[in-house]
Amino acid sequence: MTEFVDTAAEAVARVQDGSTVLLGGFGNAGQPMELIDALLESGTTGLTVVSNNAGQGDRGLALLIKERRVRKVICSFPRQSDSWHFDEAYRAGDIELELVPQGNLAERLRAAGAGIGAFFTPTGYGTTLAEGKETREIDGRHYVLEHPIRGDVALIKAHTADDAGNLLYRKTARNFGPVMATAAAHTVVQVQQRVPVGSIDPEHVVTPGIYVDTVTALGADPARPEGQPENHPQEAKHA
Amino acid sequence: MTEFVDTAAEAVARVQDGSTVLLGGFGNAGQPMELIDALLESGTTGLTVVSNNAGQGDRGLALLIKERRVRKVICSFPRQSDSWHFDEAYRAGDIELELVPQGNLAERLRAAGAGIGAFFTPTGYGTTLAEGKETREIDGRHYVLEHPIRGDVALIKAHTADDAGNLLYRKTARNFGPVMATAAAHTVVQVQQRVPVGSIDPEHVVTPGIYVDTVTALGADPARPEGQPENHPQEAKHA
Amino acid sequence: MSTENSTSTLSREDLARLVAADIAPGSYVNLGIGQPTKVSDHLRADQQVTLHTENGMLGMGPEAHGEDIDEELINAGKIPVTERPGASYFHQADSFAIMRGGHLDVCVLGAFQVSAAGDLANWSTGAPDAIPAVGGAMDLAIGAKQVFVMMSLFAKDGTPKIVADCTYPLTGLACVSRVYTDHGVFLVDHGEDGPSVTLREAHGMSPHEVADRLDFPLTLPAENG
Amino acid sequence: MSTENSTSTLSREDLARLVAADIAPGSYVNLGIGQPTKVSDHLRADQQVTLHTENGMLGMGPEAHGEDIDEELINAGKIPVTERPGASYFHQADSFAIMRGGHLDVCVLGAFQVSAAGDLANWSTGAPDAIPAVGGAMDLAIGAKQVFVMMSLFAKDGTPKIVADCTYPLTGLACVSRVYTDHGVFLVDHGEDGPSVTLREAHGMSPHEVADRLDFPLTLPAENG
Repeated sequence: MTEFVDTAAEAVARVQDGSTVLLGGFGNAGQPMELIDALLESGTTGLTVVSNNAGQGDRGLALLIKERRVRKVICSFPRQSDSWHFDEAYRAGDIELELVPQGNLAERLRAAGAGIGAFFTPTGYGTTLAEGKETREIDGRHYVLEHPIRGDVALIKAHTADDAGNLLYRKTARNFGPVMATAAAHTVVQVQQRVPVGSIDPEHVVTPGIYVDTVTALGADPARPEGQPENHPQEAKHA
Repeated sequence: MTEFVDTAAEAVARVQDGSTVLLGGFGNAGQPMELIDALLESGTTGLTVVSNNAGQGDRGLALLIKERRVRKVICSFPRQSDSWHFDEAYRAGDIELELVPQGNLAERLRAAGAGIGAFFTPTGYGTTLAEGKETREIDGRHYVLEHPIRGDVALIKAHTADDAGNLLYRKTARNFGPVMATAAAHTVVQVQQRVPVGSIDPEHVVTPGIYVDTVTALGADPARPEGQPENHPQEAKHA
Repeated sequence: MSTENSTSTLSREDLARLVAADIAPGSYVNLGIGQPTKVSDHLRADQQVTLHTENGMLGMGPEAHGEDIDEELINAGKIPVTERPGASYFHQADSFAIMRGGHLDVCVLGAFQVSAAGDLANWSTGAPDAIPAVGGAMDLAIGAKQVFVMMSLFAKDGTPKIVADCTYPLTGLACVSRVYTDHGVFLVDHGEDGPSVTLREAHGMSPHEVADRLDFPLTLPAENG
Repeated sequence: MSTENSTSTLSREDLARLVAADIAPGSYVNLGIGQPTKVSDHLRADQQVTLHTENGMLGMGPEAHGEDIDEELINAGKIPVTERPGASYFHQADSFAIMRGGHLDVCVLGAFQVSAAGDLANWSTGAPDAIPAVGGAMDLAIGAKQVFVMMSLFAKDGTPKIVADCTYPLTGLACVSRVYTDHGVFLVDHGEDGPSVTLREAHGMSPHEVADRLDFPLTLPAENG
């Protein structure tokens, strides 16, 4: 059952020193900035973070890395033009990196959520990223065996949650959210708005409430003033 | 790119003698009755049919089996109170049966669509349905290795298609449609209505047009008179 | 009806009521076809239980009647049902990911046999002339956090259906958590020292009488042990 | 610009135009970060090409400017983009299923090197002090029905970038279908008798001059063969 809490600080209380945290977002889109800020405040450290990137600029995950709260990153694309905090931590030997092709990252998270023990993927076969991994030829194609990635806690961002915890996302900010929600023992979501049960058409639910443990509604996002309603999901307009 | 054809007969023209056909539906819900009727008319035979059930009563797949067009059924639940045509064909030795647990059936279809070579599933481990299959213990749990099921053609039912082939389904008639659409070389869909591009909110698309090759719009379904608009997807009402 | 030992056996209705009362508030639950379906009649609104049906829905409501019948809104038994506020629809692979991934709190199933190790046999009698059909049984057996079985303790010929080893074809290994029967409720503990079965309460016979009829070591309730 | 042999090399704009013209009408296409992005400028509306971006969208439109910029609508290069009518959004696992499952018709990528067997090296220079980053490169390489590479034929030091064997770390094996370069277009045939590379057209040098600069057997265009 989904619990609703008033503050991001309460929402991230489940994260402990040494936790594996699945962190939504592709770049800044879909990254749960307010939950990460609360995590910074909380002082939690020694984290393993699973995320597509390793932080951009001076926001979100980049700050967690700057503050040396992250022991290890499992991601596909750490190095970017503005990933200076990761770059510095990595060159200083302060952070461990497991590099995973993006599709394998997504599929390994899905496998964790779907109870799949391991799967054969063609991605990465014959490359250094598959070194040491089991391979197999199936019907003339070569595959690498990959295993699930499970999280203790997932921190993700969605747009709307109803009282049953059903989630709607917004545009390409959806990215890893729905998959990570299934892959963690406890899923925490920051949303812009909470709506009553019945406000979301059951045909449109992207993440069913069964995957959602804790929600905090932040209200209006300063980056998305109310003057842009046409960019919001349909249900949001009706609510 | 999605092509639209006027009749169910044209829509099933891709199915050839000996084809493997993925047939949507859980019971009669989501079963593409009009496409199956056209397949009956076409005389195509020697089919391998992948479907959850093996036909109910005297409609759809049950009639294909009655007419001995189906050489083999891959399904999870053939025997039902009204599966008399399958029962008769099976007892007469006229049809081969591969029994697959329902979740493995769905996941094997998904694997075919997602380019996964094989996967370890806990379902069926230690049972007669896993006899002869490779097994493995991973993190203390036992799994069976299962392989993809691909179709030459998928025949499915959806509610609405836009001109780009994007699909909306209706309630539990969604079932196998979205998965089968990804798993066949050619996907054929019968829908109740076709709407212009732009009529479906991109957040609500269930099956993107990339998976949809041929669509035929049947118009009103006699089983769902227009007097019940509240049961239709939201976009259908707006179109 | 009490949950203590009683001198009369439990009816099917009693069993359904007992199972419903044992489901924790806020649980996500899948009720198997047949006897388990009756459990929904005894779930209280304040339990806020969400029902899953494996053909692609969370938030399933009661059976539909009359004008509410919609052949595109059915349960796993292909019975027309209704939709609760807060429901959601999803495709078959996503629906079974919910089960296989261990996201359901409780699954309630019928059975032919359960073993003392919690093995379940509920999909096939193994009769040589039978046409086999498995559906979602094997996924349900291994998927939920807790699997409750509802059945009679004895077959028509008087032999027990909780056994040392199943003789019917298996549905899943070491997957059953509890067995609700007319003669009592059995808890299966999957501990590190191996599985054990405890009788929580007996009905229609004494705990010792129950133990005498079974061919494996049964742990009796503390007050009788 | 013609698709026949010419005496001047192709500019990056020429290459983008050439690739765009070679994409079949109605195709689903993923354009990699960097040079391949330019291809979209040359796709005609009547080609009805649908663009995929691996961060979760089909039906991506051109780059967004001014008031249209929305930080939740970006492409794989994290550039704000727009939405075309008929677009759809999906999550990351579904997005990569589209690629891995072979549903895209064409993927256009940049490269450091391509081998005569169609091996692709485009994600890492292998420099010992570099911080590695792969993103979706390996998925894109093996996923699409056809993989087109856009790059210069020669490195700054004059060595060819189509080689017998890649010396840079590989992205994928035997995955490239065509290589579009300033000096010509190369078709990689993955036939049953092993791979072979054919020069479709040469620019800025003769077909024989191109062949002389490469360290593997190149099949020349029919009219020069």
